[in-house]
Amino acid sequence: MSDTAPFSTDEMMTVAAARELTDGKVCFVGIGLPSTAANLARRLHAPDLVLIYESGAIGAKPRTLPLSIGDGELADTADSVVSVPEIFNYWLQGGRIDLGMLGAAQVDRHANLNTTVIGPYEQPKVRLPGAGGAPEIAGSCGEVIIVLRQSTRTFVDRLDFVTTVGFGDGPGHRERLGLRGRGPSLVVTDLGLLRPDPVTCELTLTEVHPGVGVDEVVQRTGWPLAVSPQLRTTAPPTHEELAWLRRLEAERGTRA
Amino acid sequence: MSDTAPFSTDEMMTVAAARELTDGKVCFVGIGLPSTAANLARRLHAPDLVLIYESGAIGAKPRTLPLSIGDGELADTADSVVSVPEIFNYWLQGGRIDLGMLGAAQVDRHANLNTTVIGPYEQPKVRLPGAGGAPEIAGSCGEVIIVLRQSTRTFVDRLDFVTTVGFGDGPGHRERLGLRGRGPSLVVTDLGLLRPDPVTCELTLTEVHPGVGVDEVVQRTGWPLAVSPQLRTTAPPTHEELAWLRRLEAERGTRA
Amino acid sequence: MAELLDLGRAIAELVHDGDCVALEGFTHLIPFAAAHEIIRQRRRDLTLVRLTPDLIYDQMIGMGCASKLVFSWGGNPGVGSLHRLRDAVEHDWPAPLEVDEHSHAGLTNRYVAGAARIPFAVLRAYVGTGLEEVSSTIATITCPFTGERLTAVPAINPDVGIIHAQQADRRGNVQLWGLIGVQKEVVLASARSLVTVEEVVDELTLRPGGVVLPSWAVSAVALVPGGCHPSYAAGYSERDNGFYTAWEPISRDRAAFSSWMDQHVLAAGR
Amino acid sequence: MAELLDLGRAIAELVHDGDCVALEGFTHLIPFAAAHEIIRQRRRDLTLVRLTPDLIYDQMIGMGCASKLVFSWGGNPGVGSLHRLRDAVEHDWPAPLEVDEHSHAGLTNRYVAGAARIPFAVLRAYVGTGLEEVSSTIATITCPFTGERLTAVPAINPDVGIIHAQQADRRGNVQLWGLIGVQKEVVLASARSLVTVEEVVDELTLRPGGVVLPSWAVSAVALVPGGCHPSYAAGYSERDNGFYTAWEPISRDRAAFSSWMDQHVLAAGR
Repeated sequence: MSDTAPFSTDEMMTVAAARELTDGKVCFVGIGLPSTAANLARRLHAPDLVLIYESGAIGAKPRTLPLSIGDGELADTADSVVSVPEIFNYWLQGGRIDLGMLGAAQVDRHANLNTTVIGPYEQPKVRLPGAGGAPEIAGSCGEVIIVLRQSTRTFVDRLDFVTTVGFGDGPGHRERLGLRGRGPSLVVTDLGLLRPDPVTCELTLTEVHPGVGVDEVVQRTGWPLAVSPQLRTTAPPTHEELAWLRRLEAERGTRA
Repeated sequence: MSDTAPFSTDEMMTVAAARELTDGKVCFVGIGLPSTAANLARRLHAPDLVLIYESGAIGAKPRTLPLSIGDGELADTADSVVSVPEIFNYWLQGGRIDLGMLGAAQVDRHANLNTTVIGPYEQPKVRLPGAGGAPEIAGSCGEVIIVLRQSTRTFVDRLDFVTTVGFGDGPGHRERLGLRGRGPSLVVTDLGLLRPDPVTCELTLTEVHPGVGVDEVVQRTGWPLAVSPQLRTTAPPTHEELAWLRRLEAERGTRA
Repeated sequence: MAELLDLGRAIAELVHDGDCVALEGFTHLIPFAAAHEIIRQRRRDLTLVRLTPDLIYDQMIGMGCASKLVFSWGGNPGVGSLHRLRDAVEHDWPAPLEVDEHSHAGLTNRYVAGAARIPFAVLRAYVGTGLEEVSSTIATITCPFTGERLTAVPAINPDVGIIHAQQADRRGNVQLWGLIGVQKEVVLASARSLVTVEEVVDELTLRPGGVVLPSWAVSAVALVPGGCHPSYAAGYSERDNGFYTAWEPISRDRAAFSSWMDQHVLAAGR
Repeated sequence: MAELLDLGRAIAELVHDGDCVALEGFTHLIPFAAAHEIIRQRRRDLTLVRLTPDLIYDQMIGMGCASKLVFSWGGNPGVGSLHRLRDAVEHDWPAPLEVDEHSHAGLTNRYVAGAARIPFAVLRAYVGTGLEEVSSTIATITCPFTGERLTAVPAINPDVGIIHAQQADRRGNVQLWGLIGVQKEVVLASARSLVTVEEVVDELTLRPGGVVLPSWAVSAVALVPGGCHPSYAAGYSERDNGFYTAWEPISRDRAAFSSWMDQHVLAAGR
């Protein structure tokens, strides 16, 4: 890492997610890290990435990072603004979105997600925000990228609640449920990248971020983590990636 | 009729229909006589009549009579222009229309309508235009006015095809079918006005137009026609009604 | 991304014999030029879908392009019959025409379900009518919450959806305004789509009432000024009402029709 | 025709104890002033419906207006939790809160069915999730044409729908623009409706992206400039992002919350 500047784990996560967003893809973007990653990709290698926000903005090209999913900047710069019913029925359910990005409070080995409750549903220890767009984003987008910090609290053997289906109980389950998208293709964490095994659908560590040991990742996973025999190290953020990311963050919420 | 100008049977029909359109009502308007009657009513006693065209114009205030249901004049003068799905789902099915006007090739004693075929369906003698908006207009509008010329070809004992349900086979049938509007309230013909009997739902002659005999109406009806004991004569078109109607007709299709 | 193609190439690439094709536009923005190109390219055995067949399908049916028609109101608006449509249904000329017949509400919802990629739509329609009896595309469905019985109609997903719009930009984004009909639904319900436009502009400026279709949701755009005549494009042309009246005697007679089509449509391709 | 009323009278006439009330607006145009008036008038036992409860329902729940919440995402966007919502669900403070929980797609379609006055909507949703198991408002439905299994959700028809818009004219016609959310659906799904507006103008001029609700489809209009703060009205105000951040410590503590509401909401009515 001699020729790279110091970077934070959040920066590594954002850059790793952005790299997956190839030019021309149509992305369903939530606020926070997904929106930052998508807009970073637009500045770098994917100028024609199409950003769709569930608030109704299609083809938004925000000049600065929005602070909420409903910022005026998104409507002002969109190719088209439509109603929320239209976004969900014609565009998401219509199968027109290549890629969605989701966060979660918990993920399991088959990339199912919980954003509903910690503890029992009827008497929750923590009431989480709930489903939002996630179940149908995971059902209908061509693929889904999941982003969350890795710990035994978040990478759990058994979800407290299944809000969103990744691969369900494993191979063939999505097909049996009639889910149309291919499901999660990547999980980005502060420690590395995990991808579903093509046969078992189980999340497998394929990359560790620079300076992270495999043992640490295994310890911070609530199930016996599969590790790819071809485990690689994530390329650290380049100077250009970091410069654009920091500029975007610094200008967040300002009007261009 | 000494103080009235001569008038045609079409003029009498249009004026009689217009008189039923009371101010403030929301009307689903088809092209031709219904559109003429609605715009005549707007010029006379109903300046706040709300005109809805199935092409998507809500609150159209055409300055001259449109020639088609999709004239630009309708969009240009509307309070709101919406998609055709929205017109049918949110506005018509949504139960927001007080009154619809329909024509037909055939009507029966229970005010059911045929606009599909003359002769058998699979080998029609005459292929008529079909349903258009009629079945759902008759189902969902608060009430429906039917306008057609009266003869044994049009007032038939048995429809060749039931395109649109008026009162079905009689009392209670609309309710059994789950139709939400009250159904036909008036049939306007070139000979007079017919209204459904409140008990039997059978069309009953309640007014004859000036100069028309009851015998003539009975002869030009394909079933034994019920005649109201309180049969009246339609008031002839007033000078004002005729003047406005003729001005509207003369200016039809011109841009204001 | 939508390709900017000339009309002949767009039809050749997108429309094949046997396809289900919907050319939409409710009085406004009817894509006549695209229909004429389909006629010139002698497409056969098409299933034609359209709320109001209008003169555009009268011409295609009379020229033998169609084996099936899905529709809800088949007349010459304000004038009278569609004689070519009637001749096909009543006398199998020039070929038999199978009919799948709906109301506007029903057919509209079939497009809506198609655009939303669900296999059916639910509405209050058809109950008590003969349409229920003669149609295989009308069914009863029961609400799982209230037990109420409603009507279901199957989604329509045409192979090709064709509309006319006012503008596209050079990247293929499309804008239409005025009466917008079911145009968005048809494009989104179809596997492939073509938009003919009055004008290609450097950049779209959103109009009041404007509907924008992003380039990546459209297969091809073709510049065809006046491509909706005798219909009209708000802001560009007026409806040629005289043509609709003149069509009555032309279409009433098989020979007059064939001669008119030969002279005004087929000759344009020579 | 919509009556032009002052906000206090509009809430008094339209919103009753025990009503099902939806105050909508997706980040943009959230009708905070109407919510505050409901709080001041001490309405109780409301069923509150909203895609994103946001600060507006955090305040109403914390002030004891609600006995039930129908929602799909309950967070402080970009900041964290809705602490009053959590406190009600986790600790029954100030009262127990029944929850009917959906996804955005599902709840949106419940409004769509409500606006279209059919008892349910069909979509691809929820299959395999725990939501199916805990909810009585999610059911399976089979396509009568293909046999495919999909999801049905029941219509929502609130007693009152409340939205904020940019403009009304003196006759009560309403225009909103920018992100339009589910506002039209909520007004049309509801038995009664109230629109608070930034401005009353002599005549509405249709804007690009403008949605118009005719006066006769709305029960009442109230002029409340700034009535969506800390949300925003495109063309009139900017979102007060600082308020959303400041709400976190206020709402985290019961006493701080009560004191803030007393000072900033209840006091405004004295």
